[in-house]
Amino acid sequence: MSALRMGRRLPRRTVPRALMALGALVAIGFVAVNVAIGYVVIDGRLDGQWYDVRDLGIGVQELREWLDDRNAQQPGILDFLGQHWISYAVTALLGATGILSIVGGALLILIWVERRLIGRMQIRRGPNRVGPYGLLQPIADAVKLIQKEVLMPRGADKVLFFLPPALIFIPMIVAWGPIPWGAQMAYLDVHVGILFLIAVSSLTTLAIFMAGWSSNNHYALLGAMRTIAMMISYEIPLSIALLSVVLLSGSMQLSTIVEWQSTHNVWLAALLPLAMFTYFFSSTAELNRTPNDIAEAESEIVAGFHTEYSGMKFGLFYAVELGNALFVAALTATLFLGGWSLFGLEEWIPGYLILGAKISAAYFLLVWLRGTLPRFRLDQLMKFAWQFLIPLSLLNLLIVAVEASVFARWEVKGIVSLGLFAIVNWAAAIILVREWARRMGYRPEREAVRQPILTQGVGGLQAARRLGAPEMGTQV
Amino acid sequence: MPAGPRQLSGEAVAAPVAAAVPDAILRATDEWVEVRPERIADVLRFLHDDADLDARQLSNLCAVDRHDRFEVVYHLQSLDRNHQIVVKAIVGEHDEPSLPSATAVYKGALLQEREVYDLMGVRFEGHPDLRRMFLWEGYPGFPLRKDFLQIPEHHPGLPKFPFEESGVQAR
Amino acid sequence: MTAATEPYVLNIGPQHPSTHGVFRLRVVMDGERIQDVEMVVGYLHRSMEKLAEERTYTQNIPFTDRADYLAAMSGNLGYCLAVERLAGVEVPERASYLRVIFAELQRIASHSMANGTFVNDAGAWQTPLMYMFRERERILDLFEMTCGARLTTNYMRIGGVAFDPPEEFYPAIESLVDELPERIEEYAELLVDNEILLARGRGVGIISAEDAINGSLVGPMLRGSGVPWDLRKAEPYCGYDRFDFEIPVGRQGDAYDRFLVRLEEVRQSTKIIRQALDGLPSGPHKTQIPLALRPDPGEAYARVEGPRGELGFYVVSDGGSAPFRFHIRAPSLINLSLLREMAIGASLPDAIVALGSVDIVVGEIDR
Amino acid sequence: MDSAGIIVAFWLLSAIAVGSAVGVFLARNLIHAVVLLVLSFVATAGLFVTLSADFIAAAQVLIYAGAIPVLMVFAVMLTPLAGRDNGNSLYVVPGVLLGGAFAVIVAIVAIDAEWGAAGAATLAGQSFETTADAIGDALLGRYVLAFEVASVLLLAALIGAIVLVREDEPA
Amino acid sequence: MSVELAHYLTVGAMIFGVGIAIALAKRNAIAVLMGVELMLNGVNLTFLAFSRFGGAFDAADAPLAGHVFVVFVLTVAAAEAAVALAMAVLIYRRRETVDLDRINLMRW
Repeated sequence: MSALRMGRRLPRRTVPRALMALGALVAIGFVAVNVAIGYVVIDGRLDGQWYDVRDLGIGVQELREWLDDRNAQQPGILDFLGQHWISYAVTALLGATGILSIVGGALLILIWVERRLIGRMQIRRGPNRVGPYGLLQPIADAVKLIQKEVLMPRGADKVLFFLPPALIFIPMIVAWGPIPWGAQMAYLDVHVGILFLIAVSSLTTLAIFMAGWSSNNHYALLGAMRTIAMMISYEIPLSIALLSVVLLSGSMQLSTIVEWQSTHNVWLAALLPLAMFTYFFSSTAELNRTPNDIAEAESEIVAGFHTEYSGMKFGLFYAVELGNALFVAALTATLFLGGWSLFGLEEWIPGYLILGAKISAAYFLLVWLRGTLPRFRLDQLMKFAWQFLIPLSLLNLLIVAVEASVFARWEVKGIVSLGLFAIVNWAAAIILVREWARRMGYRPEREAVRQPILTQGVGGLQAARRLGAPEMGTQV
Repeated sequence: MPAGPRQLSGEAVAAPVAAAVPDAILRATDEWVEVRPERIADVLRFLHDDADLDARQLSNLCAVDRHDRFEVVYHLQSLDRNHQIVVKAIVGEHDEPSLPSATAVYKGALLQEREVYDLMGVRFEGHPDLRRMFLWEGYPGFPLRKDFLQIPEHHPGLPKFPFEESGVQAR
Repeated sequence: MTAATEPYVLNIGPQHPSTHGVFRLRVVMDGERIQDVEMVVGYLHRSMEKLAEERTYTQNIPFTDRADYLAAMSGNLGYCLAVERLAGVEVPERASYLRVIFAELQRIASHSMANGTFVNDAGAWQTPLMYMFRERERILDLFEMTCGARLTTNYMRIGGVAFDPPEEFYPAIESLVDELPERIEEYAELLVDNEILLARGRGVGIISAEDAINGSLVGPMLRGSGVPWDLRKAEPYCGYDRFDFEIPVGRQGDAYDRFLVRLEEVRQSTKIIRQALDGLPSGPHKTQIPLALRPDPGEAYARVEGPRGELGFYVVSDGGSAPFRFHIRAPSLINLSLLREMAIGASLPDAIVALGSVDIVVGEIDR
Repeated sequence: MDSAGIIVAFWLLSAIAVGSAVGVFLARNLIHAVVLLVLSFVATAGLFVTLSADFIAAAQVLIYAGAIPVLMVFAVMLTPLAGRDNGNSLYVVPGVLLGGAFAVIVAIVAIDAEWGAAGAATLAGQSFETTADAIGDALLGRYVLAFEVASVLLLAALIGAIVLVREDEPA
Repeated sequence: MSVELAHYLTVGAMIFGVGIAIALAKRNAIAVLMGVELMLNGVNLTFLAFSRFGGAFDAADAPLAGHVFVVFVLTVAAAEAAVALAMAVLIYRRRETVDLDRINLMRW
């Protein structure tokens, strides 16, 4: 006979006090040092003598200038490569290393974060065995995945089967280029940034199709087809939503958009609620995350396009999936939540920390969705995209276009015009969503919440008819 | 008495059945009705349609190997009238037993008859999809028969895993 | 995309996240639409019915655990009822009450699991299942406390139950029964009105009342189709007529209705357990029966309302100490009779949801 | 005198663009051909970048690497029997001869022609700056009629494609 | 060494030539379409090269004319691809082949 086990809980692992104190001390010290340096820099005492730690971009700038100076003074044998080749090479290496390490490190941590968060949402603990708090779990997973045998199904197309895991990694990493992490901290600050991002992310489609088709597996093919259908459908509302951002801020360059938000002291999320919703929802569809994860619907088609991949090839798909989710969070933070700016606070706090916090918040939303919602069906999602999101985002674009032209011509303080736009846009969003949903036949108030009939008596068909069970179907 | 609490006695069922389906009844006890196997489908049809007996649901279908014969037992029930009827079809043939299928009357018999065929080897004529269910096509013998282990060649040595390779199951 | 397509065969299972065990469907699909479906079972076939013919009546009780491993108590109970009916064994009052308590606890545990996996099949990422497991865990703890096992309980005996519950059982079950209604309301709040679940569950896998009866469907499948049929009311065993409870009946016969029926049954089961605990008499928990029970030749068919419906046991005796024939009427298997009707013409996700709403247990299908 | 980076980029991208275009011709499998086609398009987009055409390059990737191959892949998948074969027709010899002759002649003409100031210009001549604004102004200013006509054309193509592929409604 | 207009024109011509070869030599309608797309691509490259080297960047009367032309070409290519592929699917559905040698509906 066992002991009383009701209400039994796993022993809670407590953080050692000393560790907590140390962590708090380090955090406080970090902030203090930052504030002090910021104060000194703003004060002007250190201006121009030492670069601002809050903005790594200035440091890189100075490095480039120094390198160019050295290059000009001392001609080398490689100078046929051009005048600035050293600074090009160095900054390219620095930026690429930065992006790769930030994204890679974030991926490693994110696996842990996501599993812990979802564990918490599911009233369990999540990984907690490997390393302190299970922090080494992603590394253990990676080691396990690398050790695993890479299988190739019989009848698979060899080249096309091995290409996609690598191929799909490229857009994910390249897309991080234009994200500005601070005032001058964008690796690839292209003028057509948003178009560039859309173009790059559309490359994923083909890699996914290659993976699904070459696997010679029906699940994979179904998953690939579903992915393509979803991506084609949801790219349209997504692009239109981003277009409204471009219209209002007048630029496709991400750094300019952030600066626009910074100078007008407003987040575009406040101005363009419908665009933000459209973007975020469409992104979940493009990312294959719940509630739109039909392309990898586990209960239906196992793992979708990467069903047949094993070992680290699967690991790459998994990492890309997470990385894309993180990228969507980053783009949401940049375009709609003010990027690295925070109402003047970016003078004191490094921009990349602000952006990181915003990315985390947006990413938490994605994790929350995943931990909460069931999945739509393919046709429901398609219908939603074509009949709901696209018309609504087009109407929204029209409104924003009018506003943008008003904004360009109206000589009035930003707070007036933008406040007016915010009110108009929120009202328009609410009214449009409500009315369009009704036009689509969505009337929740008309359908009572269905409850089963409760009865005391038993019986068969006659009793069923008495109870009012409708004549469903016919004799099949 | 082992009869279930809401079970109609065999005699009470036998009388209307005998009137409607002549020479179907072999014997009626106070628990069940024994029916000639070739008439079982008609009897079931009558029991299903009759307003008083109203056996709308086939609750259970199984077979018993009595060494020399098979009893196929039908537990029928009426939900509206809340009673149970037990019908047995006595199949005298032991090597190649067969009787008409109840699937035309009860769709619930589809899987149960397949199971009986699979494990007992009782053929149900007219079943739309009578194949092995738990075991594979070509499995030697029928394991629930009492003489299964006595037949030397039927010791389940699993010669090979044959279905699908030979395409037997392909539709 | 409706363009030229040709049908292909998709194998769902035997290892597939939504088949809940080694259960396989061969599906002929045209795009995402199902043209034909065939189930392939037997991967878990252990030939219990044959093995039982070699063992004594008491030795057969563990088989009933392992048939429907999510509702071991119900299986135990049905088999013991059948043998008691065959041998004419009387059961003490206290044993009947205990049987009711444990059968209803088992129903709650099984329905929690069923609803959790149903929502999982509809695409939730394990969260509802984990919440449902919370209650199931506590119920399994109660089982462990009483009989030492959590899943394969082997608790009922011919003529009663194996053990009287220990002292600590009563406060534990009291607190569980007190908390359950609250928890069920929590689930109902989270799930019943969930827009996505409504979109996925309504109108999926519809079975009419007539079809349900004709197809031998039982349990929540039958009740979901609007037929008020519950053996606890229709053929009260173990004194179920002493308790006040109601049968939930669906309105449309779709997957969502079955989900609702299961949720409501958990509420009703809580009511029954509360009443049974209040009226639990003292006395012996078991009748002594001979070690080698030799019932007179004859047969008995006893059935109980298990979580998946009518769980029947057909036992034939030839006067020996082992049953001459032992047959389990498996509701999981027979509830699949109308699988083709539910799946053909549906899309793959709908079919998965419909299959999830059947609540199959592969151990019981294959036996 | 251009910097070496751009020269290397030009030769590399040209090689990839032309080589994978030839690969489209040689590929046995149509799906492989589509993949090579995408590679060629992406390399051409890179060439556009060397020409300071950032907007066009992004649009090229979006349309030629994102949209059109997906359409092609769908078309290949929807024509299952003949879909995977990339065989040659009777005109393979004239086709290759004609294509080769065209390339050679145009190349000779391009190299030999006197291009004036354009011929002497190099890529280093102008700094890289955005073209999106200017293209937008041109499209909605000087070329607005053509722009509208193109939009109508797109709409017509859209509707036409839907009408063509739409299956007849079941009566 | 530098990259000049003639280089780009040569590459464009080569891509165009391969496109011609594919469009003429392939049996499959979809492959033919690929050839056409390649030809358009070669033309695009030529347009952009002229726009870049011809000083059209600064030309006051027609700034970026080459770029605008390419935008239209892209538009037309997308439209053409949609319709052509729809036709390929349709032809397959009607005649069970996309082999252009066998599609002779309009020959007589």
